[in-house]
Amino acid sequence: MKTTATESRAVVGTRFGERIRLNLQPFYWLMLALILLAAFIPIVTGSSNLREQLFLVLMAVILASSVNIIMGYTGYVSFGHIVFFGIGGYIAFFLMLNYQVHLVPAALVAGIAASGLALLIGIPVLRLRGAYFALATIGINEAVRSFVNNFEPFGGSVGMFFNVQVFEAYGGSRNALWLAYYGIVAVALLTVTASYLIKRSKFGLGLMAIREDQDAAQVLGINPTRYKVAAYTISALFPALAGAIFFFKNGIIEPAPAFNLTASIVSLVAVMLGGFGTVAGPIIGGVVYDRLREFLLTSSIFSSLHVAIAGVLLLLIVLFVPAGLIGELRRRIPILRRFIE
Amino acid sequence: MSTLLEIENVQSGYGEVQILWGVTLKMEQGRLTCLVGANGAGKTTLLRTVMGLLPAKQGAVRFDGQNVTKTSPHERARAGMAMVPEGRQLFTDLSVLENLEMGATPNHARAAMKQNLEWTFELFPRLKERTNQIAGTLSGGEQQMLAIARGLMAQPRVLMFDEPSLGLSPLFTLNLFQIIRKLKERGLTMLLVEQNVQMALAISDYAYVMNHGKIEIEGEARKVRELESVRKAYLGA
Amino acid sequence: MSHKHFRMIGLGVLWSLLIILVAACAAPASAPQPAQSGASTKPIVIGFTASQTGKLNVESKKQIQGMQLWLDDVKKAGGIKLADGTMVMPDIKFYDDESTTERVQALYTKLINEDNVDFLISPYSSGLAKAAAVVSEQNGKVMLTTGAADDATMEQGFKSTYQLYTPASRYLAGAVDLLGQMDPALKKIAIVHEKDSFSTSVANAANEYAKSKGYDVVLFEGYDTGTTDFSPFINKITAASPDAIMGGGHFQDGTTLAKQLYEKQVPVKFVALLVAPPEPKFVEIGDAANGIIGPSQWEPLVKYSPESASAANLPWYGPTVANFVSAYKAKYNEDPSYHAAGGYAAGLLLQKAIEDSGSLDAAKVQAALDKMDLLTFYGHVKFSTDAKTHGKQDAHSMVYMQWQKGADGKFVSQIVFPPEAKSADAQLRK
Amino acid sequence: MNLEALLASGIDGLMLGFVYGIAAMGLTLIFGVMRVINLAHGPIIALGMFSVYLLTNQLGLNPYLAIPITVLLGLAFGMVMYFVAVNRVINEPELTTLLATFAVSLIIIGLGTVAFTTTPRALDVNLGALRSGQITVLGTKAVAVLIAILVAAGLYALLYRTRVGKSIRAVANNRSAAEIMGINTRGILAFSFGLGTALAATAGGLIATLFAFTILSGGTFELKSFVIVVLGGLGNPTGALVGGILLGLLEGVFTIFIPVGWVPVIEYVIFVLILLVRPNGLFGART
Repeated sequence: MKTTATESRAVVGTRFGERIRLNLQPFYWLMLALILLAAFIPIVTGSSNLREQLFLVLMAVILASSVNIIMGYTGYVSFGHIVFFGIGGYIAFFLMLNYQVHLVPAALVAGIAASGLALLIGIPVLRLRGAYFALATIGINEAVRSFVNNFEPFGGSVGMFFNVQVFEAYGGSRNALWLAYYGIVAVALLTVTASYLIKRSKFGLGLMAIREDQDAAQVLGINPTRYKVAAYTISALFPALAGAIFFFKNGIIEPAPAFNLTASIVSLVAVMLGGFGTVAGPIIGGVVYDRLREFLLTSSIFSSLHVAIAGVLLLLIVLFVPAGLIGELRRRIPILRRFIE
Repeated sequence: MSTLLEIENVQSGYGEVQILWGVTLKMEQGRLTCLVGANGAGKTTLLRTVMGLLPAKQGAVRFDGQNVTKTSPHERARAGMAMVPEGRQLFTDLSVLENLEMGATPNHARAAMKQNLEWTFELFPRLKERTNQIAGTLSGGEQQMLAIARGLMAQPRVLMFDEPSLGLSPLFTLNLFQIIRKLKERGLTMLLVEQNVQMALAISDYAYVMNHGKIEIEGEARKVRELESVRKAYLGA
Repeated sequence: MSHKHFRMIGLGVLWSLLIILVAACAAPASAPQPAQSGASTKPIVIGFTASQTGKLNVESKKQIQGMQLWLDDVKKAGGIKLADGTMVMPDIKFYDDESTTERVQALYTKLINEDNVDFLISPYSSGLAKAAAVVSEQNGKVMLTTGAADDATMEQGFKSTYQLYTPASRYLAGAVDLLGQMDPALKKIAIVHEKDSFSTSVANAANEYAKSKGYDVVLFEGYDTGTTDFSPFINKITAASPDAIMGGGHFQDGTTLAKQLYEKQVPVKFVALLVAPPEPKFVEIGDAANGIIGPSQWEPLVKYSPESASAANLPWYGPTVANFVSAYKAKYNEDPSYHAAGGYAAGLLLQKAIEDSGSLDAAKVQAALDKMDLLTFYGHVKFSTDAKTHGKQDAHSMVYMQWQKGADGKFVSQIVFPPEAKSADAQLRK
Repeated sequence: MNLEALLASGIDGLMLGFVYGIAAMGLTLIFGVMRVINLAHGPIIALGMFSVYLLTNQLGLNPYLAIPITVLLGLAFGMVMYFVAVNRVINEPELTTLLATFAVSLIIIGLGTVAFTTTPRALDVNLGALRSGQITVLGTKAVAVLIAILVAAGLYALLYRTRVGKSIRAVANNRSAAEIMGINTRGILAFSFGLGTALAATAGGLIATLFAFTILSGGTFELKSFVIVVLGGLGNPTGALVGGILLGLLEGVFTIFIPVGWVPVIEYVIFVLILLVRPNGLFGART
């Protein structure tokens, strides 16, 4: 019975969004402004500490928002979405290390390659539904991880690393880290914009129709395969860009951290925390989860118990606020549905 | 004659969509009551609410003098309420015998399973031939028999049928009504929700006519059958 | 209880937890270090991240214990004395990095900028250390790496990063030498290793070294990190009929590999595995531990002493081996492993560099570290000053331990190589 | 190619496959009954390992006596976990139950790391071995296979011969019909969940008698269980046992043919291909 209730709510929400489409513009600009404002603080203050923290926050936002496109809008739980983060990281790193390609083109190539791969694997894999799809994405991530672990051009299990000299081309490692930060800010803005535009477009409506009832969507003239594959391809681009920047910044890439299944699950958690299928949800979820984790990690009170505490918090949220922070807000204060997408 | 099952001013629905708007209904011990009405009138919703599969937003369901409104379906089943649900809802992966065993879940039914099985097989000799067949592979008519047999295995004090003739061939439908009549002769209290209004009214003692989530007409089945409005709306005359 | 009640209680718990968290956030996140006020004491902070959770938790924990013992000793001595007479009172500050690289750079940035640490120690493991080095180098902080043995990491042009561990390339070289010394007739080696960064580097180096010494490497393969059952792989090893097996990876796979080699009665004369054998817990596998050799950065039975220092014409610094071992045992009630010794040594060498330079200035301490060439309980330490490999450990050598069954039937970890350090003769497996 | 090594590895793989199978049966049983993928599966396997380890080392029990106790502990743990973490969201979309069980796995791993650290433990169990050339059949492995067969047979008997087992199948098949038959479906769901975790814990206990382990060791077996469950068909316990044996056999045989580092690549590629080609498992039972 609960399911029906949520579904009907979601449908109501969509219809609602459709009706008042034009009033929603300010929300997007507000979101963008907030992200930019936050992003400017370290630039103005020059605090590298804040910069590093925001880097992680923005990365969490990117990963959550991109997985939300395939999971929240389309209803396909991609458990191994981190595979695109790793692939992006590896391809960019390979180009930067061996061909001295600059970060920006290297990241773009990596992003396109990851999207291309998503296109290729998406066609067969997106035929699967529900748990089968989720399991398949885990399998893909593990297959790629173990493959890279044996693939010598990518350094195999040893991975690849930069000589400090590499950063000299960017004006030293200090400038390189700033560049990485600008990069992640740009990718974050791009991701949020894409997430917003998709949600508001006819394409997004089609995706949500597929989420509610794939067969009915087909009857309405939507080609589910084309829609799903397109969503999957787009959602693969952003993690790949983030991966390229992240591993550039680290100066080292190894298979285990690049294809870390736990990181994949963390981005699902962020989506759930903020609100499944909304634009603002993954952003809020990413911010809250990342800050909470760091707080627990660095707090002396919780010291080594932080993993368990994160588990307890997550469980309470899943059990009692299953719609996520944004979802719950929208449910409780209907007027907000006008403003928060 | 005493009232066995009493539904009082029940309101219910799915999520935010309300379907029943205050339904009151009584079933007397040992009698066959039927509930008829157009598609979407709320008959199935009523049965689901009576059985507890849907919570009643308002009103009460009393069984044998006990208020069962807040109890779960399985508790109601154990108290002696049984239902042959719409679309049969068999355990399609289980064998015929296992389906019947599952029907006999309430304690009193479990104790009497052997005898009940015997007379059920007497009633449905076809099922006896197919004891170990997987239920999902039975024909439609056989599946309906199994659904009824499974309901009987609970040795219920009241048995509710939800559209039992749906999708059956005319021959099977006839057979079905004969079986219901036999059960009535055995003194089983039954509620029959049917689209085949003609036949339902013909074998029932008492009838309710439902429309738009409310009871519109009630009375002795014989009399209801004579009503002009009923004849027009449901009997095609 | 009705659902509603349950929900209320749940929400109550959730909100109160959140409120506690927010309140805790609002409170000063890190309690200020107790000021060691006094005219001539100056507090400094040494920062690092540690793998308190995640797969590297054991090794990392031992390392912290070692460091904590060093801290106790310094405090007992009243601090580190500078040239101008001020006493420097160190303290440590660390965060959990969960054994993953994700947060390492952010945490090191936080340590440097927010916690204002003066010196850095690396996280455990080479991958994490490399990511941390990018940040510490950028901020001109001196960082000592311990628990990070990779060669390549230290060949990336670092200026202020110093490696305490003998590099991975030399982990198994001694084992090859030892094999030759024990029985020159044994020529066939199977090198099997975990397919992770560290073990692969070690195995690659061992492979080259063994070949250069005229050995026949009959099998050279890496297994996946998640491998739990080696039985089929052992059949493959057996089929290659090696005389010796070298490799392994970390504790868990090493332990299982040793156990299964024993169970399958693989007829090899010599088994040397990374990381696992020197851990005291290794002996839980019982008879399977017998004769297993492990390269170790340090062992309680090492024979470094002020005398051996003067014999080698090196300065000696810090506690003796016996003092360290007994102090560690007194504090933690267990034998120190090499990770613990590495932790203590990291503090000790930093202390020495501060004393030598007489200053807390990064550049001066760096210069002192560049010049450092001494013997401690941990062994000989000298850092490369070559531009390409700056900071890489040049002098420290591995010792090789072997589990041997004593007369009382109990297992003892003996040092069997190099000859000048050995506490017992190495034994071939039967 | 060394035929003897191949045969020996085939036997080794086969024996391990039984243990894999038991672990996967737990995962697939829970999925089959309530469509929940239990992400705490791995940590529960690890808890099974520690249960046997602690009962053996702290209370001095024989490890094989510790296994039945572990079964009961696993059952109790699963039922509690069901009511605490799953019951409330059982009708929510898949993702919700995934996250609920993931939260439980964080809690187990978090507390487990604090309590046990990640120091590997090993049980020193030695039951001798049968040997013939390169072929070795360890006593401990043979016993593990035997227990695995007993557990599988027990599960089969439970599901097909007892009323509660039939009720589990009925609930899996049609939950609301089961409820109106008078079956306490919540109770049955909780029991099935407990049964699934008991199987996982048992597998963990058996693994503890064979290999060294830490609180994190369950992760590998969780991933393998996913592969096996897909091989055997999601929700099909018998298929899981066969899938487990198959996977063990594949691992054993492939190890001889190709560099051992490539074995997981092959494994996961097969996994994805089977999902694509035969999503209902190799034996293509039911949907």
